[in-house]
Amino acid sequence: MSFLSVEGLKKHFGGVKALDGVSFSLDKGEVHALVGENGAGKSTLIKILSGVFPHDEGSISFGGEAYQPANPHEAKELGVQVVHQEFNLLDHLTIAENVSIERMPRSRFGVLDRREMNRRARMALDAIGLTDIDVRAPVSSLGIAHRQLVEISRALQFRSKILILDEPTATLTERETSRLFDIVAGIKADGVTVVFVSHHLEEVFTICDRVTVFRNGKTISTDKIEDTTPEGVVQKMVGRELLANDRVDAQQLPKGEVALSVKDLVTTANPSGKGVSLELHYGEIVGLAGLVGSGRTEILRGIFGIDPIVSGKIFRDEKPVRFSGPRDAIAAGVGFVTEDRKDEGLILDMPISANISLANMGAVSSSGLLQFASEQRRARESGQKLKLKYGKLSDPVSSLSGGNQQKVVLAKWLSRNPKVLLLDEPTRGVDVGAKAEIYAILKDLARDGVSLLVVSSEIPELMTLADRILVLAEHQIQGVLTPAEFSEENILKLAYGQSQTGGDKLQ
Amino acid sequence: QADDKPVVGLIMKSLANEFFQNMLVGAQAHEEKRGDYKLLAVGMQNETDFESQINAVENFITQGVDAIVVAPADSRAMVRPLKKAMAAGIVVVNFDVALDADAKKQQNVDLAFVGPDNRGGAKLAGDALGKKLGAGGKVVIIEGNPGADNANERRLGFEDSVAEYKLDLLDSRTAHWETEEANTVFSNMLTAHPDIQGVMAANDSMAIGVVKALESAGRDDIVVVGFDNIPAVGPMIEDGRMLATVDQFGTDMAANSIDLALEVVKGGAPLEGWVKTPIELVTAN
Amino acid sequence: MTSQTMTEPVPAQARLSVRSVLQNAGIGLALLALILFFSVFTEHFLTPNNITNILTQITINLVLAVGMTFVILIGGIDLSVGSVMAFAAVVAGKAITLPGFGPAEAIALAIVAATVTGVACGIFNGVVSAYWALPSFIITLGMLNIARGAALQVSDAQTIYSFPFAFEEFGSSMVYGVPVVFLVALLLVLVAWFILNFTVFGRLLYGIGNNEEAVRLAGHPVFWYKVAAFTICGFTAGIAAIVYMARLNISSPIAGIGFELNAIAAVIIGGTSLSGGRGSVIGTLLGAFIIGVLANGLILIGLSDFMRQMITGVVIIIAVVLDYYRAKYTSK
Amino acid sequence: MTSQTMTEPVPAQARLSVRSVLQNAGIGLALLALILFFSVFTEHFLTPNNITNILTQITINLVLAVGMTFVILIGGIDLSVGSVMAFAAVVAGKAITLPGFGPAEAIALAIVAATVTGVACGIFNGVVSAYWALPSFIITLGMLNIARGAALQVSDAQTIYSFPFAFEEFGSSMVYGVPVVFLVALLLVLVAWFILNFTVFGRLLYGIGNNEEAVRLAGHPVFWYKVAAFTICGFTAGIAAIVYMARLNISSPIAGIGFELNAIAAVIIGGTSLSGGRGSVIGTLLGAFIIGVLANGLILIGLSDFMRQMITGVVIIIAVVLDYYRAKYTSK
Ligand SMILES: Nc1ncnc2c1ncn2[C@@H]1O[C@H](COP(=O)(O)OP(=O)(O)OP(=O)(O)O)[C@@H](O)[C@H]1O
Ligand SMILES: Nc1ncnc2c1ncn2[C@@H]1O[C@H](COP(=O)(O)OP(=O)(O)OP(=O)(O)O)[C@@H](O)[C@H]1O
Ligand SMILES: [Mg+2]
Ligand SMILES: [Mg+2]
Repeated sequence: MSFLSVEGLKKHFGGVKALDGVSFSLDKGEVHALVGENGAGKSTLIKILSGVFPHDEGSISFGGEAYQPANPHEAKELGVQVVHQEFNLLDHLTIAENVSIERMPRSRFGVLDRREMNRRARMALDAIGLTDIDVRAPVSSLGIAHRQLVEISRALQFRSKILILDEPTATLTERETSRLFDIVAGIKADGVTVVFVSHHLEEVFTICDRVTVFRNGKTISTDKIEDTTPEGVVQKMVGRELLANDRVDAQQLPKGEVALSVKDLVTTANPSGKGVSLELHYGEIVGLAGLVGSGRTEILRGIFGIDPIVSGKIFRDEKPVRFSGPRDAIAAGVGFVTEDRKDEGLILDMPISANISLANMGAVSSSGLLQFASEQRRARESGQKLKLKYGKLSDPVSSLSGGNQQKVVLAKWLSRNPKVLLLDEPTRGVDVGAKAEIYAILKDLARDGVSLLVVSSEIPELMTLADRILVLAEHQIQGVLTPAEFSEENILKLAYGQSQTGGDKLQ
Repeated sequence: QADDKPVVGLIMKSLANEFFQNMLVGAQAHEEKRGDYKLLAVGMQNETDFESQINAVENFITQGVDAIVVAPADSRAMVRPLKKAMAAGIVVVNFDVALDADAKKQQNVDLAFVGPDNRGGAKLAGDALGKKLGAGGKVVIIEGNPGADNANERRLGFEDSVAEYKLDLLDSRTAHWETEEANTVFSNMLTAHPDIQGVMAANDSMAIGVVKALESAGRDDIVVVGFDNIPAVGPMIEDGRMLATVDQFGTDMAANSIDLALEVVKGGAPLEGWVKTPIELVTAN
Repeated sequence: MTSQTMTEPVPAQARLSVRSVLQNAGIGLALLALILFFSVFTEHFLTPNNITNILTQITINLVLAVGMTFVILIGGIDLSVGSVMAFAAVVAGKAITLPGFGPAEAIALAIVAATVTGVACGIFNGVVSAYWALPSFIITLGMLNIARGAALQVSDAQTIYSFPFAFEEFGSSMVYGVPVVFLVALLLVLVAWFILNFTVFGRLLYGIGNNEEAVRLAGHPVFWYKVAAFTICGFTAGIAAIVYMARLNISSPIAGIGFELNAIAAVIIGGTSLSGGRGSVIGTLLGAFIIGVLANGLILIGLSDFMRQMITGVVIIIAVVLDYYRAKYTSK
Repeated sequence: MTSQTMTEPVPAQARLSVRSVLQNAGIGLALLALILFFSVFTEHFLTPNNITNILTQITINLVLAVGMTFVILIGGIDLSVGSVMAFAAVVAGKAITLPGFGPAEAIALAIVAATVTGVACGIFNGVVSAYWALPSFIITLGMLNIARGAALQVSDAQTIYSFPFAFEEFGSSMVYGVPVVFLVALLLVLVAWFILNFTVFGRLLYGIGNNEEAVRLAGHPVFWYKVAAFTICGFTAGIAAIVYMARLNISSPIAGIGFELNAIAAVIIGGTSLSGGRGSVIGTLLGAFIIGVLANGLILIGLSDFMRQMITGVVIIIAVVLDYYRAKYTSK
């Protein structure tokens, strides 16, 4: 029955044992979830299965035969398709070219058949609901969620035996996610096996048949979904009872003074020309909700002085300020956890400790000279505080799992003790345990009087964290919700731009 | 040509070489003095940039100059474009380096040469060294750019002296006309052959590098000769750090060639054969 | 998702092309400015003869720059093209002057010899740098030395000459005042343009320069594509050798010194990114024209050599600065 | 993998150095192999005199390569160093031969003139390429032409000579057989090493080469850091000019042609990545030694010029291939 099985698989990178005895099997036509904390080894297993690199020990059999693909091409030939966790798109090429990258259609004489290529891309994108995107535009013109969808559609266009999706939903909002689930259900019905990685257990329990739990490079268990519960899975993942989150602390803290406010802000990235206004108080967490591309990131970038401001004003402690660049914003006590950790947040080749001190070099140096001891100490402390999982502080950040990389970004800004912290998708790709930890940290910050503005595509996240949620659509704030009004329905209604109905208008 | 003065196109090699820079200055002074012609002068980007000389010939044909006076960077490559110029009715004078005889024959070009005897000049310097060292003297040659005609001629001239004075040629290497490279290359040659007694450098820039290498090595028993007589070697010859160099009177060479060209332009008889220009061995006092 | 500026009536591709035309036009404008300037300030610049001269003079650089475009697009660089050209010319020169062949055979032999030599050097560059994932800068710097040494060794540092008359003929023949060798270069540009834009191979080269790992993960043999790019560059160095021989009627072992920088400059001035993945061979064509027009015009204008060299540097810088503002303006 | 291996007794930085020593040892092994080879196969290689020669001969390249390391670390390149060196030497030569100064003043004047010239060119390179985010390859190629033209213009293409005796003295003086000019270069290496490893500035240069945007978003003035890197490179070109003058006792406007490639080669052979962010100046030191030892040894061994050039190319390639295997081996 099981047509792919993995036995005692091991893989190490230098001193890091990424896989330390992994065994599991896939049945034909099932949707099989892999879950585990950040760095548990899920992506590593997937890369071995897809021929990116070989394993050290153990065996894999696929369709009754020994399976050890030498390269991605061979794996694809054998019917294994993957959507990797990291983006693998070619920014400068068109969407159609990206969709067809594995096998571009040729007409006679090996000439590229653009018409056919565009047609296929159109079909592939339509299938996943991206009907309003021009396939001839370069990928660089897409937002992060659209890119993810393009990658998924690329993998979906082939009839594969096994389709592996490594955290496909991390960058998607609910709508795309449910669309994806419909598609997964469809191909499952065709007898394709789907491997699904996610840190969202509710997703796992929605579409998966079985779930395998990873911990520290080992497989702990495989269960039928109906035989287990989310709580049980979490417990296996972390190896302990997860501390109950004290987030039902409904006791509303009194709002502090206004820490930062924005009046009619229009940046160069905002095509609508109508400004955005908002206020952040000390000790408050404000959520910023909206669909992909609704303009959340651009507000944060505008405030932080990255994108030039066309019109509008920013006030810090009620005093007008001009941030001509991140430097000014930081000097005014503002921090910004960016959305794209790879491109904007981290210096991947540099040590963990160096990344943590990047925004606060003053604290780890004196008269321009680095103080390694203090840098190490500070890095170790923030590592402990955020429960960072790493080998050595001198390892490059690139050796960390995605979730742990995200924690490093957070640590970098926390080390500055910002008064105002802007966060763009702060828990993207972070496992449940770590997410809870990050929530606790953010709540603590608010309690200490920091003012936080959180952008997230996960509505539950905003509902847990925020004291207020602003909803954005078409670069405009459509409304503001108080905790009493928090519900997915309310938020989505505003986010779809039906601003006339429901929700109080802002100010 | 507005004022009907004949136009002379002067094509030199790299003006970054002070020999040609001085020549240009000489030619410009000459234009001033004579006042009856217009001078257009071009050099090339670097020694090996033959194409820009050919481009220059083509540009001069385009501009319809009356005469082209050219110091060819390559004795073979220039034959054909110059033939084109002659076919366009332009008076061509070849100076400094003679066009290759075989190549001329093949292209059916008959063109006189105005200039010094590079090989003979090098032999003058080589002979001075030979006389000083006597038979069996151990010498090395520092060559110019391999593949460059004047480098070739000068090497041949040195080799003539080696044969005539029965010198012992230990090594022969290029330093691409350049002081720093000559310094390095010669230092290493000296390590390999500590018994060197004499050095023939194909130009003075390299001779300077050799002299400095000798100073660093603390050797004052090795005799150096150069070529070109640039001002910087004056003091070295004066105080005996160099034995001799060779002066080709480059400053006048272009000017003299221009005179000859204008002669022909005005209806004089075409030049023939080799119009030799003076060379002189320069030694102390 | 709903949002998005869905009000776009023009298909993106159309706008893309317009933009990419403007992209090239940017550097084209700098070229136009140069041409205008020299037309006004010199007497002979726009004469048919001078235009012929310019076309002849940019040919070799253009040929080399076409191959260089492939290598730079995949994020590599080839410093060896000048030396490889000289080596190929010397080998071809030896071949063409072999006794006992008729002119046609001798010429054919030379063409084969030059391209085979160029291709062999290109394959070496590609295989060594791609197989071990080594910086092509240093590998081709090694090849620069190897090929130059080989050229000098094979020719014994002598200029090789006396080629068949038909060869010369070809080197200096014109079609309506356009040098045939320039037409050869133009043909190469067109073929390269076609390959880069209309074949799977070409698109994957862009892809490799953009994100090599992604192309590898998509199952393509990236190694061979990279080797192919370097091979093409070696091939064009071989073609350049033939053009050189036909034009100068000699083979010199010291030809082509510094040509690599000129070729790279043409590619980069033409808007191709040194980090790979972006650019076009049409840009390269314009870049080669800028360099050629500048060299020609500054001589016509009668500047001293040293001033000319300085101005060349200044204009190169101004061209890319202008291009920056053009890009900024058109992206608005 | 097991979480929080907090049991690390050695501070990360120290271990980093061990690894970086191994990193460099890789290319160091290639160097050792070369030295061994030449010691066995030539008579004079390991003599004190020859060692002195080698040290003298690598000095200029080493000085240039130190500055080049800064520029390459931020992901740039500087093709102008050879020309800028010549320009600085010519300006300093003019200064030092000004009438009416005593030797000490003249020398001081020359040193100031050379470094100021170098620094000015570096600032230009840095400001233009960083302000408009233009490829430094093309900007410094422009500067290559500008500085060379300026050097020729200022000197009127004449070699400048007759410097004060004390200057020569300095150029040829030794400390226990080690040339003082080499000690100057070594001092530069040490200072650079210190800056790159122990200062915030150095750390951020690595960061910029790695991910410029991340450094910018962390609030650092990336523009000024980039300008600083190019300025340092210009500064070392000025120092190289002084070394050149002291060693040869002349200033030549055609000095330093092609030096940029040698300096870049030293940096890359030394393991610094051309795309920036990774490498070390100690590697550069070893890279410069490899190039210098090779040039010296191949002459001692009596190879002909052409063979020597070919072998140089081959050895450069072999060195980086060896380094590949070393890196592979040590990372296991
Ligand atoms: N190329 C690599 N070099 C060194 N270490 C690596 C490399 N790739 C992965 N690792 C390490 O292997 C371990 C497993 O990583 P992996 O990416 O498989 O985790 P994951 O379960 O996918 O985590 P996440 O949920 O955060 O994506 C981690 O400790 C990671 O740091
Ligand atoms: N580099 C870019 N080029 C072109 N359009 C862009 C670019 N970046 C963003 N946009 C567009 O600007 C709009 C706002 O983008 P923004 O990133 O602020 O949205 P967001 O709500 O943060 O969504 P996301 O989830 O994608 O981050 C979107 O229409 C997006 O497609
Ligand atoms: Mg993963
Ligand atoms: Mg966003």
